[in-house]
Amino acid sequence: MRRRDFVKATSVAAGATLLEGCGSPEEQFIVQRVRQTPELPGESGWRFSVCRQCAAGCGIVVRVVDGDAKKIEGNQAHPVNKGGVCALGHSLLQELYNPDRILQAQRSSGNRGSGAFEAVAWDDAIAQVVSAIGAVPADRIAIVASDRSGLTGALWRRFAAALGAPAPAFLEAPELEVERRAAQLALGTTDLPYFDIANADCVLSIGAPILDPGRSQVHFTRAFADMRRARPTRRGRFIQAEARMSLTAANADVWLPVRPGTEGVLARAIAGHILASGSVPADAARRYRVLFPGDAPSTADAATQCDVPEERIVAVAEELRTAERGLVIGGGSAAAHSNGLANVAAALGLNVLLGNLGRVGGVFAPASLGLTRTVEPSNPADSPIAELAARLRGESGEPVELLIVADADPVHALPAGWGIREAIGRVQTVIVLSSFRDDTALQANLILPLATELERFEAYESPTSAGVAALGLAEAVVEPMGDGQHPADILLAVARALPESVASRFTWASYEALVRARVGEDLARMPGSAGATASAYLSAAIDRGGIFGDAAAMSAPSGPTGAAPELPGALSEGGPEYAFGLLPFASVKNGDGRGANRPWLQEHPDPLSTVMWGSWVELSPADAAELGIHDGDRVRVESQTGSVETHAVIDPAVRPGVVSMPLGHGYADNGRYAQGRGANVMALVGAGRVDGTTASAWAATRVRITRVGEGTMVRFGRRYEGGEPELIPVGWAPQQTSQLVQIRGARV
Amino acid sequence: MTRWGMAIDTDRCTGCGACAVACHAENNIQTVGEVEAARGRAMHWMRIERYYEGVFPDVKVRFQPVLCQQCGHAPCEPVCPVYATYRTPEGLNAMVYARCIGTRYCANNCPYTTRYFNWFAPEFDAPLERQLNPSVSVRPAGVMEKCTFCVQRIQDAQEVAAQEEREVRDGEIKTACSQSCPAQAITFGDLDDPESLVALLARTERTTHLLEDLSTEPSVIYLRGGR
Amino acid sequence: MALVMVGCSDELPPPPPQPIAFSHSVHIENEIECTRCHEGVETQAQAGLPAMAACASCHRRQAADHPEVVKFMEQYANGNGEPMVWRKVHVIPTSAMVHFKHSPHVRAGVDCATCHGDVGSMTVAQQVVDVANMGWCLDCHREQDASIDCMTCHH
Amino acid sequence: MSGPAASIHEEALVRPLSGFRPKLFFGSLVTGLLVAVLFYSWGYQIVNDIGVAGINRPVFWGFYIVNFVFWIGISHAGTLISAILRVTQAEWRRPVTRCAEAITTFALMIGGLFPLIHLGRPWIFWYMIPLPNERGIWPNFRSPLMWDVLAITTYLMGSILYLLLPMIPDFAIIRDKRLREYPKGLKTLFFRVAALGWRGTPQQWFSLEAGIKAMAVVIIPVAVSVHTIVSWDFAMAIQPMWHSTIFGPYFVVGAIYSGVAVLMVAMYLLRKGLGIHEYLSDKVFNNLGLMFLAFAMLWSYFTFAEHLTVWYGNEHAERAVFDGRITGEFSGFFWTMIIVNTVIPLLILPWPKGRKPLGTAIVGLGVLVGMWIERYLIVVGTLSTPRLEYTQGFYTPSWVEIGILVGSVGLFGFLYFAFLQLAPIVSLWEVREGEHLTHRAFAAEQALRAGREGASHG
Amino acid sequence: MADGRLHAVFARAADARAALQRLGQDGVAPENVEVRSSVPLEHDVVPVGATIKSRIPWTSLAGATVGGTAFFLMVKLTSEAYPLPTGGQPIVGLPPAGVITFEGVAIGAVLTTVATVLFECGLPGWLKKPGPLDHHIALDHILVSVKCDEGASTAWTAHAVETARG
Repeated sequence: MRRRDFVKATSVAAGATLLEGCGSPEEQFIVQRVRQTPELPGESGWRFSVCRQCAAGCGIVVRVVDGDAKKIEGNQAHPVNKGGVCALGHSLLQELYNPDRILQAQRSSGNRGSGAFEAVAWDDAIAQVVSAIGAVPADRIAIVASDRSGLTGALWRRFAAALGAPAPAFLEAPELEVERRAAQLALGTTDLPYFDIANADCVLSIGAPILDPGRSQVHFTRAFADMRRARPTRRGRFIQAEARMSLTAANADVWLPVRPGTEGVLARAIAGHILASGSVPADAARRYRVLFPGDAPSTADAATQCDVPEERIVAVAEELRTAERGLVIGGGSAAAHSNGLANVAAALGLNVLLGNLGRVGGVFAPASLGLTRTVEPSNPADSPIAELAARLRGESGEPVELLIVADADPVHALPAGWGIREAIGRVQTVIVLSSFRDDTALQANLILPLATELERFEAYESPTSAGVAALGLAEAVVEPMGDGQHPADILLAVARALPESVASRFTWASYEALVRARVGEDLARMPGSAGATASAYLSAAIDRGGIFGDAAAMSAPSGPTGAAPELPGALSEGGPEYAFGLLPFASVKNGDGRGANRPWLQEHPDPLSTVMWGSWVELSPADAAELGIHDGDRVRVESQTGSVETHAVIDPAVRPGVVSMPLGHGYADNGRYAQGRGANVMALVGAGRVDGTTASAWAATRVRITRVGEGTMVRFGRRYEGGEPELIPVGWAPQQTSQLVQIRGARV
Repeated sequence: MTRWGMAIDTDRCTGCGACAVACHAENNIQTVGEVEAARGRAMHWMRIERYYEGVFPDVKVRFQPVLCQQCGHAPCEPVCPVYATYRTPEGLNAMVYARCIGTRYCANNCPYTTRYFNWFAPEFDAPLERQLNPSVSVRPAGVMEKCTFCVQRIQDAQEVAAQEEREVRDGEIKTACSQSCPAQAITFGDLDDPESLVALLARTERTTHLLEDLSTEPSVIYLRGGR
Repeated sequence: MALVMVGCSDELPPPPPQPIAFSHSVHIENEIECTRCHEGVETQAQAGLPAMAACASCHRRQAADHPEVVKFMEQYANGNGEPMVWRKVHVIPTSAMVHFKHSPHVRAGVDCATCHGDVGSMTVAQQVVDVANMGWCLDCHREQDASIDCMTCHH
Repeated sequence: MSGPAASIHEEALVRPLSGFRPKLFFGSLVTGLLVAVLFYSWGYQIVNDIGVAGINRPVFWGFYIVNFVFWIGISHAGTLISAILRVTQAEWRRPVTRCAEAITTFALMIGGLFPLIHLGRPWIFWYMIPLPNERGIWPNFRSPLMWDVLAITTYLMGSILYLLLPMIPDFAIIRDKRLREYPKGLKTLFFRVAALGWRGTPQQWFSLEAGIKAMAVVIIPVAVSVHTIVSWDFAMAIQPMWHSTIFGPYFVVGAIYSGVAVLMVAMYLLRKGLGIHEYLSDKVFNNLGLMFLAFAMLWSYFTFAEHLTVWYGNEHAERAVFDGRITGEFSGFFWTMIIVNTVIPLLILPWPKGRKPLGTAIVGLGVLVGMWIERYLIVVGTLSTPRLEYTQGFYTPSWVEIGILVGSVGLFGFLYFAFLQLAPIVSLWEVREGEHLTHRAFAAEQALRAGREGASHG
Repeated sequence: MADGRLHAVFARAADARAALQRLGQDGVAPENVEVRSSVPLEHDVVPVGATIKSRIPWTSLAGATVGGTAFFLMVKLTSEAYPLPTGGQPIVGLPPAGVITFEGVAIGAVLTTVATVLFECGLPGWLKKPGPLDHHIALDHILVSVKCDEGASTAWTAHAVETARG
């Protein structure tokens, strides 16, 4: 009996009326599909695909029932994720079936930026792009794209070159540029090297957020777990030197909460200690001196500068030195200070001293199939995104009259100090390839929706994170929901409609044709291709989810190539009235914002703060007490650049004087689950750049915090009240006990 | 006999929470929205509990994945007045939604607080409902729910094995959480099969249970960290 | 309240109206096996319907001038890929939260007619057994020594 | 012309049964509105799902179960007290039993409503009833909730019969009166039917009194079992500060304590409202006040014992709940409870002057509030502090829950006002019997004296 | 009298007793005499020759036994007739069965007690007509009514009652 009948029954108080509800069971239907499908009705089909939710490019398997995608699991064969999937990857299904997803091309109706759009036919939209490109001088076109290292990125480079436009700018995590540059200096690799964490015995991470999302969370999580538990006789140790208690730091065996911007000093002091111990081979020491000719600071100096006890620095240095397989990695917020390049170079340089280049549990050169070689024009230089921002602001270079943004949200992701949000309004025509009305799409004249990776042919080569080359290769898993296409297919369609000079350089019928052609051309270089025809090789690859290189091909990086910049003190924006250093971070909740419009992720508690459905700022108990802020209060966070309001989380693991806020919140629209929820931390970040690079120094902003009033913060776990003992329900490592352990929490 | 069990290696677990989202996707768990979540009604059959230990700078974080412990002596079972929750012959702590009248007594009596209640009927904004797993019921309002050890996967694997006229192999069944775990911290299997990986892990000296002193005899085993 | 319990299981619903007057008996007379169309019945939860293309492949020639076949072919050819939507004859209400699987029943040797009646002699498929009656399911499960664990079906 | 015991005061008792009584009408109206609030709130909850209540995870039980325990506690006012008094043949019970038993019956009805209100799917509550069915399923008799269902059904049935049985002769008295005064009135017909054709023959009296005695004996253990079982709803759960052996007697004592409290308040109001000082005399208040005092001390003792063991044992999870009460989130509630349940009664009730009607009524009102708080502390205090601290929660009632609480008080008042208009609130025949006994005793004494005097003179 | 009964009203129990004794001496059968009062009277204010007894504690005990047994059987046997899989745990253990049996005992005792009272009192007896002097009972008088078959005896009985009252 259903509720309505019950209401009726209780109101009439007569048993006879109850019978009505039973007579007609709810009607149900059986749908007879038109054509045969590989699966029977109701049968589960498992299809390979490639996750494109972050740059890692994990291999996934999708369960499809009656044409609908139901569940995402990891492809065991894919070397990046080895069967694992992260939270963001699972939620891809909620992008596919998102109620607010754009399914048809949209043209701005009314004022741009007002959010008013009307649907246009797909062919009309392509024609509009073509005419927009024809209407402006080629040097006044600007392109922002994603997939810097992949085939799509290469296609954009080729496209820009064919048009005669400036090279495209690629939107990626800004510290990656710093890390690449540092790796080039310290290790001599052209791209990010591969760190064999799984086989290391002691890993020192200078700020590298390997277990946090954004890099290759699944791969490194597995490597981290294997480092600890996959070997019967040894359990690797992980030491994290980072100002913030990130997810990585939370899992580390040792956490060194250094003062932000002094990570390089720590690394140099450790290097000094190791060198002084005399156990470093002369050759390694000599190579290290190429990188850092000067003398290293003493551990005592470092202790003062980093605000970490000297004996702990010495202990870490000793542990690293004596470990059979020591490994040092660096990046993250350490790379995002004005001295970030020096910080990371100092960290990576330690590997030279440890002599682990090309050794098991050490550092390896990046591996790639090199498919982009012939797609790229001869000059592969990209426009730094900072340069593009300057063009948009009209401060340098040619002004921008046509801006094409492909699968990226620069308005949301770039520092407010760069002024993109204001400048984009002055661009005549903005064309955005996006499936959601994110902050950039809202400014568009024309939005061309994208197909999710489940609805399109996908080929994506993971950057170096797996150590071996890995090209995920998959056909569409489900029927497309709308008109959206792969960005490369949109590019090819536009290019074909452009004048002959451009069109002739894009002869591929589709992205799929391009990939098949490239693999065919390079078949001899492909792993395991001996004796196979191109089509057989490709179909075998698609049947296992991609082309995967083997570990035997891993090679050692060459070593230091030049002197790193000596360590300047970190500069930060904001005078003494801005009392706190601000550290933005990516939470597994929303990632960089990609997960913002997915209910699963919005309701997913952040692992540390346990906040759901909104943004927050993490404060130390001492600072909170001084400011009179209680957990959950609404606070205003102000920098020289901007100001936002959010909720305060009091967290005993926050370094006093440092606050941190998650990325990916505070969208103007971006769908019903994201709209107006939380605040965008990038609105606070200033224009500063990392010295020696063009990357944003996003960790160099100082803020002040004032209490606004009481607030209701949505939390899953218990709030931290300070001073109370927390009962840990089962024993953990250091206590070596299975008894109940009662631990005193921090005092406020 | 079969007794399904799970081993969770807390030394491998990094608290990333992929398991929790995998569980949402597999089991049609509703997302309740900001307002309801603020009232403490968010549902995560699998949750990662976070505990702080110590004072800055010597503060440590401990992650503890907590799901229904599928107790051998489940406190939730005897208190249900209508037999909506009981122990199955395969050692699962079953929850029969159709039978549940919503006294919420079982949830009160669960020392692990792993039972979740449907305060309102779930809503899936179209076309999100196309993702719903057809093998799992969408629970109506007024009904208790909790981790089932992905019973639909167990049944599917048993069905396939029966069609192929063989026994279910160890490792053939993976719960959604264990499948997705990037750290491979979760192992699922038959505790009564001495050859199974989970039984092997259960015999190690790292084995411990959550709130052991309550003698609920959980089927979930935690492997504690350390060397 | 006792009234409710008695009241529900009285009468079986009449056969629902279908888009095409499909006759099982004609197909059985022409010696088409049940499993040829209901392919999933031995391996899947759902017995399933054949794709319209499968029907069309025969009916291009067979009984092509039968008015109902004409109706079907019209929908197949000019329906813009719209599927044919049939009404379920045997309905277990979703509120029961039951996940019925055909394959284990077929494997256990349960005759189709046990639940579906002698469909082969029906021109219009009609419910002859109240499949939504849990007691009916249970009686058979007990007789056959099949699982009577609630979670086997309700999950 | 009037009989020996049908005193002039009886008029005050019979008066509400006929004609228009503004006080009663007004009271019924106000409480009737509150009843509307109750059913509106409940209906709103059924239509919009249980989520409109403020309960959440981990506080799965809130106001509804608090109210349930509270009302079941209140129900120990009557049947148990009157049964104890009847069994012990306390003469001063005679004016008290009826109004106390009525409290029991109505409070039980309301209390029994709350488990239904608190269900997530109340439309299938009959799954709890052991009806043979084709589904092959059966209620789980291991569940304390099933014990509750049975115990409350038994107690309610017993209480209703225990209330009605002694009312039959009274209905007959009124019937006989009204048949002469208003032979055709509708109410007359009601009393004719209600009196079941009682004639008052010696055999009938004999059977009735035997029956009442037997029921009094049966009902005492039932009443004890009811609240014990209610306490077992909690004590069977392994939650901190619920899992306690003391809970059975603790709850029974608390129930009687709140029962006496509500009786004091009700008697005070009846005495004032109906002007029946002769029946609900100061002596009655004094005697009940002594009983009240005894239970105040007993309850305080149990409360102390309960908390002392927890404090001394210092088990972590229990200690968390304990701290929440003593110094934490719930300390305001806890100390209010201690003041109104222990401090005030022990300050006022020991003094004869304190046991005057007004004094006991004020104490009673306080104890009612205090006992409600006690249940709130037990239910919410424990649930919001589960063993895994990560899942700690909080609870704020919604308007629906508050509406239902207020409405339940209204329903109680409404039923009571209706009862006042349908039956004499003091048992006429029992009071008369008491007076007869007094007369008889007096006569016997006179005769004895006379005999002695005769003997001494002779 | 029209209905063939004679009614007499007494204010004091002693008077009523005297009248009853007189009636008894005069050989009026006890079943023809009805005594009615609004309070229970002493045990000797009964028609001479009438026996007053109740089976109450015994029927209550019997009811209790039956109720307890029934509930115990319901729990033990019926729940075994519905054998739900419980993973080897008892469907109902003995202690819960005890609790339920106890309630059965109580419910049986209560119901049989009330049933016995109603049966012994001949209730409900709505069909019996009220007499003209019934309102005296309401005033706490004692009514003695005697059934009179013939005219002669009627006059004789009236005399007897008069005498007693005098």
